[in-house]
Order: sequence, then structure tokens, then C-alpha cells
Amino acid sequence: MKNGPSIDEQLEMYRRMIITRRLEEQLGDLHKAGKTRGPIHRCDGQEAVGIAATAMLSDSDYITSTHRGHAHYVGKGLDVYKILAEILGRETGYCKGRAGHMLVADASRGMIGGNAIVGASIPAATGMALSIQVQGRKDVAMCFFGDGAAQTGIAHESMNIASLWKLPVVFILEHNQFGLTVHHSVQSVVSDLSIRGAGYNIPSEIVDGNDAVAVYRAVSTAVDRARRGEGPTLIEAKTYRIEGFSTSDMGGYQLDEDIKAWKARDPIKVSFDALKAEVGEDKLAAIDEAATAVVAAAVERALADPYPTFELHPASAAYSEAR
Amino acid sequence: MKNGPSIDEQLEMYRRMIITRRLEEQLGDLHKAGKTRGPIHRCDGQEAVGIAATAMLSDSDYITSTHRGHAHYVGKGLDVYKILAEILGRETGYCKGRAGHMLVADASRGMIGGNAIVGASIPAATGMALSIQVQGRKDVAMCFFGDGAAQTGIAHESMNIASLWKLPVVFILEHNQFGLTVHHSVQSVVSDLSIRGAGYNIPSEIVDGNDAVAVYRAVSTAVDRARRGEGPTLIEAKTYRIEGFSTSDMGGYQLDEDIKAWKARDPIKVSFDALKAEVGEDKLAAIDEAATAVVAAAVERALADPYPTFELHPASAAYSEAR
Amino acid sequence: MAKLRYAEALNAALREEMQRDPNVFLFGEDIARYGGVFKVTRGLMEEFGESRVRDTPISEQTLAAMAVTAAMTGTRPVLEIMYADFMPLVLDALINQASIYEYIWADQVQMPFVLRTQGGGGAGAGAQHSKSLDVLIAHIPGIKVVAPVTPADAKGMLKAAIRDQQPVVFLEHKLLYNLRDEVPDDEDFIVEIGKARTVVEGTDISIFATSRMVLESQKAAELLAADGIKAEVIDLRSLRPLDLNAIKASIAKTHHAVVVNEGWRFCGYAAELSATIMDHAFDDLDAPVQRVTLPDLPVPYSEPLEMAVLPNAAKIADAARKALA
Amino acid sequence: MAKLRYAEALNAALREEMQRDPNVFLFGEDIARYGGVFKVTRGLMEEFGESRVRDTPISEQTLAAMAVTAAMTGTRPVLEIMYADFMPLVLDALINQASIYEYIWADQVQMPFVLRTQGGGGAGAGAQHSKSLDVLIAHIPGIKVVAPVTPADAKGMLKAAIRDQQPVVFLEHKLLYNLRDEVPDDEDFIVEIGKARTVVEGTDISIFATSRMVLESQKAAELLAADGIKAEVIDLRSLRPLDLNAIKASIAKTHHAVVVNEGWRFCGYAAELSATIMDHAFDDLDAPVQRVTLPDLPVPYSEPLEMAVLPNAAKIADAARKALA
Ligand SMILES: Cc1ncc(C[n+]2csc(CCOP(=O)(O)OP(=O)(O)O)c2C)c(N)n1
Ligand SMILES: Cc1ncc(C[n+]2csc(CCOP(=O)(O)OP(=O)(O)O)c2C)c(N)n1
Ligand SMILES: [Mg+2]
Ligand SMILES: [Mg+2]
Repeated sequence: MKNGPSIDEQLEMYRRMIITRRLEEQLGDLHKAGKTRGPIHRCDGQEAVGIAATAMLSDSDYITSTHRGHAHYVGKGLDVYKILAEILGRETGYCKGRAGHMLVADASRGMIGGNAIVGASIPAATGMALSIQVQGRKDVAMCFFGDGAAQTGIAHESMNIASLWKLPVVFILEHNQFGLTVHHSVQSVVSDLSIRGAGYNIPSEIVDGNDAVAVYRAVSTAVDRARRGEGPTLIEAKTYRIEGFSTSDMGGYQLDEDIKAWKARDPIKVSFDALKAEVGEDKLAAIDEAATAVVAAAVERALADPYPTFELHPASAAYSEAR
Repeated sequence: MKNGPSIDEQLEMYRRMIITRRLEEQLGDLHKAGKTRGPIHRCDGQEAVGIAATAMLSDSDYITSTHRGHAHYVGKGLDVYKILAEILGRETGYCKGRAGHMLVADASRGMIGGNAIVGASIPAATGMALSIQVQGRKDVAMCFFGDGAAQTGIAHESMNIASLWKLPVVFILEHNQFGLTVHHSVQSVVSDLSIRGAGYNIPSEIVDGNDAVAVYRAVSTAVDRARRGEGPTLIEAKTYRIEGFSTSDMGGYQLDEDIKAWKARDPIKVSFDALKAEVGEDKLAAIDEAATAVVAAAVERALADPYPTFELHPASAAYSEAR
Repeated sequence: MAKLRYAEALNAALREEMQRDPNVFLFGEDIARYGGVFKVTRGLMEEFGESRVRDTPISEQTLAAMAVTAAMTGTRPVLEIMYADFMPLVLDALINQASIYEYIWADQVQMPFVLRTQGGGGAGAGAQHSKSLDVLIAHIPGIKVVAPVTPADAKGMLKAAIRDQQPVVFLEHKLLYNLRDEVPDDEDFIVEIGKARTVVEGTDISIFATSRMVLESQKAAELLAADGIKAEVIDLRSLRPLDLNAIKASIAKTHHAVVVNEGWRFCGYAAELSATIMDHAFDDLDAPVQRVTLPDLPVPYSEPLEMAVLPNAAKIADAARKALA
Repeated sequence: MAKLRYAEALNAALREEMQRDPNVFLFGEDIARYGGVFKVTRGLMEEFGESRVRDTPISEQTLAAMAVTAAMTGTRPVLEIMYADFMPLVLDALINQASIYEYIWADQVQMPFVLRTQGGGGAGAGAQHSKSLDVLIAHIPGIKVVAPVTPADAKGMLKAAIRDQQPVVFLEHKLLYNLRDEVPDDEDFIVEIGKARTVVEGTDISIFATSRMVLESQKAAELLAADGIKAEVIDLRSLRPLDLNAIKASIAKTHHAVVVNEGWRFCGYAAELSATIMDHAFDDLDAPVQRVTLPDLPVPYSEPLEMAVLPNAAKIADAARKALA
């Protein structure tokens, strides 16, 4: 199959999508049970983008994420237990509980990191790509951002600079139809935002964001292009946010028929349907079961973990005497 | 002639271009004589844009300008003597000497105003257009900005919003080939920046910025469109900055052959050539002479004017007792 | 007088001012169809239409710049910025635009806009959604900054802000929206900007506080009362212009002061309060002013960490005891 | 030791550090081909090539955000922002990004970048090109802020900043670039960040100053000497971290202080200096600290107006006399 992914790769993507989905479901429950703090931004329905777009990356490649980053975390190889521990504010989390659910980072895997300033993931990855280029490395940087984030000025500035300097960066626009509660048509008259690539001479492509294989192929081409030093690509993955903006969202602004239509094209279902002929349903069910168990165990373990205790951070201190 | 401008209008534009050119020349001399403060950004060679783009506006329309605003000021009907007095820091200037050469404003004529933050003229006019729309007025707002300014994030954000809300704003991109000392090709791979209009569904047009008539026609169409409530237009006027970035510019980065080629298409010469068959050279020479005299008299008068004396500004005070 | 939640008081102020003046209009992210993520603008699009209540793209820098010039040209915009943490994005509009024009253009223009936002910690929102950056704005000449604590002040000061001829940055706090209290329903009920409010009278020590810290200071005064210490608690309300007379008068009486602000300590708003007292009340002071603030580090997420860094009644009471020691 | 202009000293620091470490690179507007509008980066593109010395589009917000993450991933970027007045545009990168990650990510990353800029008045550059916004940055945890005055410090502190593991905002002043003085040529000449410098020793009053105000304070000390007043002038150099010991030691000796900063007064850097002294040296003070700053209004253009608002030696000397009165 040209550009992959192999069946094994597809199965691994399938497994990671399940991990992510179970994580989201568990977080929904934990939120209802009052065990999380702040709103959690679930990505149910858009897992294929984050999982498939990162599947061809290695640890020395970088990704930057958003407030809705769980699929990106899992795709980049982070451990669901340590993600959960972080979200639950525990000492054992990736960031000792200091970061919380929107800002998870694992530098050892090049996931640096979640970002809750809308749009900030874009210059962040662009800066990493600059660093890679200055060092003469062959790695790439990738950013995820939403259709809402595409309206920020830094999206424009970053794309212009990335193209100008042929930086090894891949822009992944997760078009999930809404920015917070506002429909994309109330944020821009242009619904296919990838048209903007032309304004920077950046090649762009629209891809079915609910089809992991399609995402993988489009992104692989972009990643290869970046590694060859030919510059950035903009990929617009069309998808949908099934569970709303966040756990504190009051809902009401997403149409029932849309939710239904997108649920019918759930990325996990799409992958399941594509893979069942190749490997059989049992194999897929076994993967599901195992992944579900991993997440359940992670929740249990993280919930039992200790909270951190506060200490001052000398590097942040204002007087030299305190450093 | 479809869309005008009439011969009388052309003659008035010609006169205003001469006023502006003489102003620039005088400022160059005053700078050399040590009579100005800070770098002055002359617009020699680009007068046709500012003069022609504003020629169809009335006082209740707004324009926002840049650090290189002299043609915009004159085009919007400001008095060259009060402009000069401001640039020379005198009490009699438009802003009592507080604003200086980059920030001149005359609210009574809708020129509010010069702006030395690159790109800031763009959201400024967009905000005025919003205000016009909320009030249900028929006026328009127009911003001038450079090829350098087009790379700022606020350019992108403003165009997206203006299109989304169909705001009565006209975006005039003065493409003079450089942002400060840096050639446009070192600021963006895209040299025809108007292509970006498509990313917001904004109609755009490239126009010969050294031909006042061409500028007038393109902008008239855009202004009419805005007045009809049909939204923004982006006009990219190709022109050239003959005297460099500013009076403190060390030069060396503009090619001699380019300067020569653009001088051959000096906008004043272009208008002269177009008009001489219509009205005769003598009439044009008389206009030139009269305009030159106006500026010379303005310089003399402004130089004799008093400096302001300092007083505190209660509205800026930090304690309520001081207000 | 009705009992209203703080968010409802704000809503009432917006509604009344929009009814009174057709040039008042609102814009911001998620404020129209959804009614605002903190529900402050609920029902207003339905009442006033889509032209006067607008959802916006995520473009804070431009939105703020637009508020400045819209205000200059005949309207009274009220812009909502969802979190105070995003104030850096609007700072150019405030510091390089709104701040300068009235003075620099020799009073040719005025800019009657209001920029509403909410800040502060305590909700587990993390380092990018819990800051109190009030000092960044209070530093800017020509911009007023207010931070009401009670529902009545929320309403009265928002109405005052909308009617003001200058830019006003209106600081709310995410933990105040559900506070319920009496709110006058007179449509000309205005709380003047630039006047502090004495919350608790006392003679032993003055506690000057801003925003939610006023509530913690009130609790601190109770703790201190148990020790026989009579603390005076003053809600500054208006961060700029600051009510210097209120500060001087209180210190003249108590000779001791604690200043409380939820922002970072170094170069924070509490530093100005301390410096103001140094400038204007040094001779009345019997002990150094105590600053109670966030320590100098980013707000952490995990609950025990966040609680450790936020100023609270116990820390304020301790500071007062230290000042009196 | 050679005599160098301040701008040349900076150039030497950049050159030496780029020679020493291939991961140091420069970017900013007009810095490469043209060599910088203040000529600081002249000749460096020619020596180090276009990859390591880059002209950029006018996109400050993104450039600053890029510096943060480039620094996180193996390089040491030095970004030039042409005027300090544009700091609002880079503030999100500093306050919501650079400030938080080292702490929030539990020391997984460090961000060794330098952001150079220049501010201040006196050149007729107008309200949008004359500000000193140092306090906006000095407020931010995790960011160092330095403002050297002498060519030697310019070189030694820029080298220290480039080698530092934390973000450093490096504040120059447009009126300092032509200052000429001795500069050590040792390539490991470093001036440690966080240490103040005693410029003039004295016993009667301490003048703590930043950036160009140090020169005015020196002149003020001469004016005061003529009256028999021995002023001690301390160049703070490092605005954050601040050398508290130096402040305490000087006040313990003089019992009087003037603090001088070219920014606005209200919530300005001088406020923190006053508050720091309140916190740590109140008992040593015989009179209130005097603040000398820009008044609270935008910097006007016309020469007599601009000269009226800028702090200067005469104003500093007056403040000292007032403190001693
Ligand atoms: C600069 C900034 N503005 C506003 C917000 C509040 N906010 C958080 S997420 C969001 C919507 C983002 O939309 P999009 O980029 O499409 O991401 P999605 O939530 O759809 O995944 C908004 C407005 C923010 N965090 N940062
Ligand atoms: C935000 C900002 N960045 C940088 C500058 C410094 N600067 C002033 S003019 C200029 C170049 C602007 O280029 P362009 O928009 O093409 O205008 P031109 O000078 O060519 O007329 C720059 C970089 C500034 N004033 N504001
Ligand atoms: Mg979205
Ligand atoms: Mg240009």
C-alpha cells in the first residue's frame, strides 16, 4: 500500500484510538463524580486526527498541542496512567500535578506540550522547526490547532514565516466545526480554511479526519516533505466534536442531526469497518478489551496516588538572594 | 469617463500630489538642517496612492494611516501648514506638538490618524467600520498599510472579521517593495499579497499605484461597494519608496536601477503626462508653482510658531484626587 | 432592591445601558448565541439583536483595537475578553492606542469603551487561566481599571464604566459570579469610579484589598477580631484612579497597613499600594506595610498546590499580626 | 581592553558567543542584511551566514513565541525587538509561555533565549516609540530582566544572558548606543546577572537607578556634592532578579533613598523598589523613599514637552534634597 500504513500500523492506531476514547469516557465519569478540577476538553469523535497524524513520528520529532490534546498525547506515545495522574493533579503525573489537563508535556517524547492559549501551538511548533533547521537536524515539528485557532493572528504570522524559511513544520488544522460554542460560520465566511495556504504558497490538503488511514497518508506525505527540507504543509482534517466543548459546556448549540450523522462516521467505527475484513472482528474486540482494561487500571492507580506538596521554585524568584 | 475622476478631480489630485512632494522635500531639508526630531518617513514616489485613494471620501468617512502618512493627510484634506507645525512640534500643530510626525490626526476631517505601530491602522479602520455599521451610517473607513504590515497577525484577524461582518472598510495595501530595509521577498514568499483576500472571501485587485487615475477607479469601486453594505475590498497598489525608509536610513539596500526605473514612472510625471493633453502644460506648471508656494509659506510660518508649554493631563492621572 | 447573583447584576447593567443608549453594543467570544461562558450576557442577543450583541472569532488583539476606534467614532463598545490571562493580547490596543490618543491628539477624541474580563485562581484552571494581571493595566495612563466585589458594585460600576468618557477595564473574578446580594434596581444607580468602599471599620490596622481578596480580608478581620484586633477593611474597587484620600484617612487612624492583591508580588499592584503609602502616609506609619500576594511563580493546577499559593484570610491575618507585632 | 561604543560592545558579545556556541543564532527585523537599525548586529550575517542571522517579517508575537520553543529544543536564540514599545506584542509569549514551563512542567525543559530590545525617551520618537515598559516584564516569574548602562556591562551581561539557562529580557536604551568606554576583551568576561553595581559611593543618601537614569543619577550626585551631600549611586543593572542585599546594605549606611526609573510612576518599576525598601529596610529609613519617574501620561513629541516629562539629574537631586529635608 503506497505510503502505508501497514496493517500492524493500522491496528496500533486502532488501539490508541480506543485508549483515547476510554480515557475520555473515564474523564467524563470522573468529572461527574467531582474528581477532576476545571473543565475537561474531550476529543471523542476526533481521535483519528491526533492518533494517525502522529503515528509516523519518532521521539525526536516534536508536537505541540491544544486544550483538547488527549489524542495527541496518546499518539505521541505518552503513558495513559501518567496522563491521568497529571489530570488528577497527582505527584506521579507527567508534571507532578502542576500542569493539569490542558498543559501536559513529556519532553522525552517530544510532546511539548499542551497549550491553553488558543493558537499558541502554531508558533510553538514553528519555533521548534526553526530550531531543528538551525541545528541541521532531520526532525520535524507538528502543531495541532482548531478551526477557531485558525482565526488568530499568530496562525497567519507562523505560516508566512514557515513558508519563507522552508521550515520543517506540519500544520494540522482539526476542523471540528466549532470554536467553543460558536459555529465556524460565525467565525469566518470561509469554511475550507486550507484555502489560506495559497496566501503563503504552502501546499494544503483537505482530508477526512475521521478516517485514520486517510489522515496517516496525507500527513506522511507532509512529514516526508518537511524532512526533505521542502517546507511546511497545511492539512485540514474535517471532523466533529461529539461530546461538546468541555465538561462544563451547557450544550444546546450542536444540532442533533449533526451529532447523529457524525456518530455514524465515528473514527473508531470507520477503522473497525476497514480492518475487520483484514484481521477479523475478534482480533479487534481483543484489542478493545485490552485497551479498555489498561485505561481502567490507570484510573484506579492514579486515583490512589498522592497529591504533591507545595514548594517554592527558586528559578521563578524575584530577588537574587532567593535563587 | 466611467467611475471618474473628472478632469477637475484629476487636477486637484495633481495639486495635492505636488503639495505632498514639496512637503517631503522641505522635510528632507529641514531634517538636514537639524530642525526636525526623530526620523521622518517620506513618501516620495507613492503620493498617487494616498492622494487618489482618499479623493472620493468625505469628512464623515474615516481613514487610518501609518508612519508614512503625509499623502494620506493631504488627501484627506488636512492643511499643510498645520501638518508642518505638528511635525515641527509647535503649539499650532494639529495636536499641539504632542503627536509629532507619525501620529498626526484631525478628527474633524475623519483622519484619525497616523499610527507608528506597524499594522495597527488595519484593525483601527475595521473598528471604525464596525462603529459605522452599528450606527447604521453610510460612511466608510479606509486603512493604509504597507507590504511589511501585511505580515502582521492583526492584518489577518481584521480581514477575517471585516468579511464576516461585511464591514464598510477598504483595505489599501501600499506595496512599496520594502518593509523598513528588508525587501518584500525576505518577508514573504508571496509577492502579490492580494492573493490573501481569497482566504477571507474578500475581493481584491492589484493596481498601478503610480497612476492616480487607476488608483481612484479601483478604490471608488471598493468604496461604493462598502457603502452599499457589501463588505470590504482589498486593493494592492504597487509602488516604490524613492527616498528610502526614513531620513535616518543609511541606504544601500535599494538598487540604483530600481530607483531609476521607478523614477521614470514617478506618479507626478504619470499624471502630468496624462493631463497635459487635456489642459496644457502651462496650467499644470501654474498648479505646481502655486502648490510649491503654499508649502514654502507653510514652512516659514510654522517655523516661526511657538513651542507648547508642558501641562499635566488630568485624565491620565493615577489618583482620583488629581482628576 | 432584589437579590441578584453577581453575574445577573452585570447582565442587568448591560441590559439597562443598552436600553438607554442605542450606541452601546457588545462583542466577544461566545457572548451572543450562548450568552457568555460565565453567563453574563444571557438573553441580550435575543433582546437587542445580532448587530448589537456579536459573537466574534478568536482574535483578541484585533477586537481590542477595534473597540478603541469604534469608541472614537460614536459608539460605546463593551468587549468581553474571556480570561484576564489573555490581557497580553490586548495590551497593544491599550498601551499604544487607547492610552495615548486623548492626550496626544490634544483632546480631539475620547474613547468610551469598556473591556470586561475575569481573572484569578481557585478554580483549577491552570497557569494560563488563573492569573490576575491587573497591574499590567493599572500601569497605563488614561485607562481606568475597576474591580467590584459585591453584586451592587458590579452593577453600579459597570453602568458607570459604560457611561464614562474614558476607556475602562472592568475586572471580574471567576469565583464571584455566583455571589448573591441586594442590588438596587434604579436605572440610574451608579457607583462612582475612583472611590473606595469601607467594608469593615476599625482602628488598629487598615487592610486595603482588591477584587476577591476583599472577601478574604473580611474573613481575616473576623479572625483578628477574635484576638481583639480591630481591623479596618477597605475595598479599593477602583484600581485606577486610586482613592488616595481613603488610604490616607484610614492610615491616619490605624497607623498600620496590610495590602492584599491576588497578583504576583514583585512589581504587582500591591507594590504600588505599598509605594503609595510610602509616598503619602510614611509619617503616619508605625510599622512597615505588609504585602499579601501570590508568590512569584505560575499558578499550579493541583488543588493543594493552588491553595498553597493563593492569598487567603489566614495569610492576611498573619500579615496583620506581623505588622502589629 | 579597548574603548568601544555600547553598540559595538553588544556586537562583540554576540560575535564571541556565536563563535563559541553554534547553537546561538539571531533573528529580528532588519538585523541581518542591514545590520540592525541601531547597528548592533552589523557584520554578523556576513560572518555567520543567513541561517544563524535572520531578517524576519514584522510578526513580533510569533517571533517571540518561536524564541521560546526554539530555546526549548536545543538552540539559544537571540531575538531583537526593535522598540520596547512593542513589548505588549511579545507579552503572551513571555507571560503565558516562557514564564510557566520550567515550573509547570516540573523542570523538564529550560528556555535559554535572549530577547533584546531598546526603550526610553529623549529622541523625539513620539508616544509609540519612547516608552520604558520594563515593569511589564519584571513582573513575570521565571524571566530575568537586565538593563546595563556601561559598554562593559553591555558586553558582559549580554554574554551572561546568552549563557543563562533561563529567558533573559535584555533592555537597551536608544540614547546609550554611542556611549564609549573601556570594554574587556577576554572572551569569558561575564557580568553576573543579579548583582548591582555601586557607581558612586556615598553616606548621606542612596540613589537606586536603572538604565540611562544611572547616568542622570551620577550627574545628580555631582549636583548634590556641590551642596555637600554625599550621595551613593547604585546601578541596579539586574531588574529581576533584584540584588536585595545591595539595597539593604546601602540604606543601612545612608538611611535615605531615592529610586529612579524612566517608566511611568503608577505601578512602575520604581514602585517595586519603594515597596522592596518598605519590606526590607523600613527600620533603617529616616524619611520616605522618593520616587523619580516619568509622570503618568504618554510621552509627548515636541522637544520642550518631552524634556519636561523625562526624569533628569535636576529632578533626582531635588528628590534627594526633599528626602533629606
Ligand atoms: C487566546 C484565547 N482566547 C480564547 C480562549 C478561550 N477558548 C478556549 S478553547 C476556545 C475555542 C477554540 O476553538 P478551536 O480552536 O476550534 O478548538 P476546539 O475547542 O474546537 O477543539 C476558546 C475560545 C483561549 N483559551 N485562548
Ligand atoms: C509592530 C512594529 N514593529 C516594527 C516596527 C518598526 N518599523 C517601523 S516601519 C517598519 C517597516 C514597515 O514596512 P511597511 O509596512 O511595508 O511600510 P513602509 O515603511 O514600507 O511604508 C518597521 C519594521 C514598528 N513600528 N511597529
Ligand atoms: Mg474547533
Ligand atoms: Mg513597504
